[in-house]
Amino acid sequence: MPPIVHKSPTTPPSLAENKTVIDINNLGFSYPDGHIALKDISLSIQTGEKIALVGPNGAGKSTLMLHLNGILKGNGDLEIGLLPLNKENLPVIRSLVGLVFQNPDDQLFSPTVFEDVAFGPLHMGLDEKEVISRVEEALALVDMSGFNDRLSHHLSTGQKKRIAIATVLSMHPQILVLDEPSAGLDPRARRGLINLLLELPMTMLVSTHDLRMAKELFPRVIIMDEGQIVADGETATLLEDEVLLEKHGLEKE
Amino acid sequence: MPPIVHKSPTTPPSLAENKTVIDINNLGFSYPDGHIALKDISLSIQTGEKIALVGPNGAGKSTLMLHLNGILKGNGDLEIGLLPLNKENLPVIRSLVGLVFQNPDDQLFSPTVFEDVAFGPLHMGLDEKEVISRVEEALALVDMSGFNDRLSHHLSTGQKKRIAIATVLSMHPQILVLDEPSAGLDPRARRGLINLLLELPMTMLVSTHDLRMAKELFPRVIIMDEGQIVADGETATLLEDEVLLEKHGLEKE
Amino acid sequence: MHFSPILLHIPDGFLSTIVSLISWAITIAILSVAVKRTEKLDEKQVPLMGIMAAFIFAAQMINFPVAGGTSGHLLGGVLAAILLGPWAGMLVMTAVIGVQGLLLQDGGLLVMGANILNMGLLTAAIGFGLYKVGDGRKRTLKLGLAGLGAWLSVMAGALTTSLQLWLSGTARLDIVLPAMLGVHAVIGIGETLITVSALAFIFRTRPDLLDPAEGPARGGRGWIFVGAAISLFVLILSPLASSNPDGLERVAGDLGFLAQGKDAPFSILPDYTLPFLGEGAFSTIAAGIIGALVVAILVFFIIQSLRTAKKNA
Amino acid sequence: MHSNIFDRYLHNNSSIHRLAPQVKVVIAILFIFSNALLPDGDWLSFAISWAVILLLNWLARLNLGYTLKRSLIVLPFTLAAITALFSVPGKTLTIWQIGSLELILTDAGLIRFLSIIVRSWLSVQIAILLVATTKFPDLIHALEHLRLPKMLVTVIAFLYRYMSVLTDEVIRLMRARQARSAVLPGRNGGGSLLWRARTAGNMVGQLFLRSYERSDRIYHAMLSRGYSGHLRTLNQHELNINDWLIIALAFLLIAFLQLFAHSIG
Ligand SMILES: Nc1ncnc2c1ncn2[C@@H]1O[C@H](COP(=O)(O)OP(=O)(O)OP(=O)(O)O)[C@@H](O)[C@H]1O
Ligand SMILES: Nc1ncnc2c1ncn2[C@@H]1O[C@H](COP(=O)(O)OP(=O)(O)OP(=O)(O)O)[C@@H](O)[C@H]1O
Ligand SMILES: [Mg+2]
Ligand SMILES: [Mg+2]
Repeated sequence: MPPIVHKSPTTPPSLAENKTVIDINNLGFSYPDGHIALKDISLSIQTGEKIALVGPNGAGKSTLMLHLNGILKGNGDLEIGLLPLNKENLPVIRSLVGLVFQNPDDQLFSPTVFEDVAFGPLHMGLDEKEVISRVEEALALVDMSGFNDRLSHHLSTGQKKRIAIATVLSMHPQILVLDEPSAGLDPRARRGLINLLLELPMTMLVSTHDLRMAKELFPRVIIMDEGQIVADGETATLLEDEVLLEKHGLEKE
Repeated sequence: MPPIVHKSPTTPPSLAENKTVIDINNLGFSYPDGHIALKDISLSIQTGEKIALVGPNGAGKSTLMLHLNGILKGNGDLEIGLLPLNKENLPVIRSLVGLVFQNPDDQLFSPTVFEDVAFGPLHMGLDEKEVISRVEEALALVDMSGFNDRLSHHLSTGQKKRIAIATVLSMHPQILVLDEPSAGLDPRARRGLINLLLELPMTMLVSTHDLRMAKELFPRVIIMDEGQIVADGETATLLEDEVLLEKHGLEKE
Repeated sequence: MHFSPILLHIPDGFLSTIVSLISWAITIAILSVAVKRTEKLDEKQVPLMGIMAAFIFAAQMINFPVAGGTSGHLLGGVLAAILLGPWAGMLVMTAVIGVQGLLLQDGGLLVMGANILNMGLLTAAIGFGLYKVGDGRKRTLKLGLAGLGAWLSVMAGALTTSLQLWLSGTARLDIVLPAMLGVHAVIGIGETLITVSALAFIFRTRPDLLDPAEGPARGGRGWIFVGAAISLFVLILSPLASSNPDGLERVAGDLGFLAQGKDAPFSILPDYTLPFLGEGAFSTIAAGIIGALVVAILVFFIIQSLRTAKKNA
Repeated sequence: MHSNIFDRYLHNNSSIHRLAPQVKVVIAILFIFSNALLPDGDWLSFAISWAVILLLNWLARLNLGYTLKRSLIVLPFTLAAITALFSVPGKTLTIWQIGSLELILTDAGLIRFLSIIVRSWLSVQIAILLVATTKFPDLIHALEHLRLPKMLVTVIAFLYRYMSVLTDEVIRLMRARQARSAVLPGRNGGGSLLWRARTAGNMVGQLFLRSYERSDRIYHAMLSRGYSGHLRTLNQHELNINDWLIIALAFLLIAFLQLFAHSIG
């Protein structure tokens, strides 16, 4: 598997120089029906870090992730790549952050797999040849080469999941935010995903219920429960703390 | 957790007497776009068996399961509880087979959790009191009591998954068909699900990528790949066969 | 594959040219106002309208079994107008009907103006107008008004469709009108039930979207008059026309409308010739010239394609 | 399921497929217009029109069986035209008495009825030909070129984008209902009519909510992949001289057919 090469000049120069790539201060969020999903979240992530986000169902993991490229807007400060998250900066921030939703049906909206994976590169203004080569590359990375002409919404769940990941990889983002990427993948694909994530050089925040994967991949882990961050630290320490895990719906592997 | 008691006279008498509860002969199926998803599947399941259905993404597991209560219709013979699967028998067969879809969003269509879990019993023509007690019972089994009035649509993925299972348990089916029930569940909920499945007395066919769960729960395993059954036998034997597993996108745990 | 009440999707061929063109003219006039009005709104409104169009398109597939293999469906004009406002609702319905005609041949192209008018514009106007009466009132009243609007919208569609068929000389008014109104009085009940429960659902889950001040639906109180006028038109004309179609026929005859409509469809071209040509002899000459031109163009293409074939070889 | 039906023949690549979409739209509408103008009972002209349609079908390498089967979609509507049989004065063929209603079947009425059906049937085949040889995104593009208001075009484009997502959603909702629509032997299941209608209404509400909230997410997914208000396609279709000639040719052919029909008429 060839590592992704970032040849495009899309990076705002500031990003490479500075270390803090995501900075969240006192973020709170309630859904329109009044349900409070995030309470006073503060968090800072450095360039190149790989972090697992774990916690029980309903903890607020997906909600938090949806804030990272402005899909949800709570109260509090968010800075991505030194840019405050606001309307003007959104387009740039979105080219920095590649977000893969938990439900692949939310991610895929084009008729064919090719068009879905090509959508990002096309809209970034790349020329046709580059677009095609990026699509091939992304599909190869998720082991779905040859699916170009299949209809995205007529795939099995696991296949959709992989295409969803490819739609983001084809854009060469600086920060990857993946919401439960391994759910629904067969064991070999899960292994492939783990290898892929190990190889990719970018900053990563990945939510998962797969604590074995968390241990294998991510040096840092953040535990959420009931809309709050209840622990944040080294994976090796936190995921051995049975009392802590037990308290938050998790289990030691 | 109290075991489910089958007090209603719902069983067609034949079912209890006979041993073969699902009988599939030479089933084939192609999707309307021409994609062949099942080829010549033959399979027979006895009352009370608990079977895991495993295989790589796109193997045809979900497609097969959708045949078991007549949502998809392929070529070949299917008998459920001695009744041939045809239009007249469908309503009864649906009361025998409880099917939980892979994606919980596919399962839930009512505004509130209560209405969703009550739909099956209501449609079966049970009276109000019985319906209410069944809903309570089913919610308790999946550890979601008290969620009656929440909007199903506004739950986290894992919460939806549990409700999806409850919508079927409330119908007291004889046969449970679950498509990847543990995907997206947090570790504690996954443990709870395993305990629940251990306790329930009915026949079960469960597709999963979680081979550890398969080993723990199911004495028999069926391996599918490319629309065919490639192995069918004792879990203890098959899931130790590294060559076989490796060949079909699986991994020895 | 029928998504909505089939009898309102008129295919090509069933309306005369003149009726088709007049319907198009009315539709275009209304739509151009709708476009102007909605363009002023927030830019995010456009994708929202697109998605709501897809929603209506898909929602028309949802059915419920009634009896004997028949089932109830949604048409959706009223729902769209209540959720998005009358102008946006009209555009949404136009997109839906347009795509159904173009892509699924569910309704013709030349008659599309009539289909949009019957199923999209009238329904949205009635629905929103009646619903607007309930502004600031109790939820149950709003739901009731929406339900009434839903039923009337289907009846309005049936009424105008029958009239157009009759004016085109395709159907006899004394039979088609009572038949259409009768069938749609029942279909309208399905529309009402689905519209009301869908709205009730939205009131329970996202009341903010139905808030007249904050939600996406915008429209002034003037719509109440529009809604009332169309409702009256339906409520008065339907029984009148059903019981005494001859009367209507006479009125139309007096207005000279009927003669036009029922005449051979070629009547927009006077004297059965192309207007810029004179008598029969000219027609023959013209036909000759046209024939020659056709041959010339064909020869051009043949030579062209031979050339490209050679190039590729 | 839809995309299968919509895009059935698009992978063919005939000269008809390659025509600029706006040319095809203009010709299709001209042709349908021409059908509407053909006089009642002019079977010869109808036959010529059909021959042209068959020729185009053949040029486009379409499966005729499919086109014909699909053209039956107009059948149910013939019901609405049946009264034409009794509404045109002419030679009386038979008389039916239904209650107080006296229906006089005339030869002119019969001709009128059949002409309506034939016109409709020909026109729908033209429409089928159009969509079977033109990708829908190209059709949308054509509409834009034909001066349809930009906003309406964008709404249609979004409608098309989300159509399959939401129809699939509906199929899944209906599947979920179906899967639990069980009835116990000997019991009167199914619920009341009102309850069933309410369930359908709830599903519509559910669909609305999902569309609305998902639209937000997908819209953002599009934005985050660079969408800026205009859907891009790889090919633009500027008309060239050939296209104009083809339009002229079609126009002349139709004028010819009309002259022919009306001079013998
Ligand atoms: N659209 C919504 N409207 C209202 N409440 C919501 C909505 N989506 C989620 N919630 C609620 O917000 C809380 C957090 O949900 P979220 O989806 O972020 O959880 P999660 O940590 O991702 O869970 P899971 O592991 O199950 O995916 C939950 O209690 C959920 O019920
Ligand atoms: N609606 C559909 N139309 C066409 N092909 C489909 C459709 N749904 C699934 N398929 C194809 O049928 C095959 C079997 O799909 P199925 O969903 O049964 O796989 P699965 O074993 O459940 O996979 P997974 O583990 O990813 O859920 C796959 O190749 C898939 O692409
Ligand atoms: Mg989540
Ligand atoms: Mg599956």
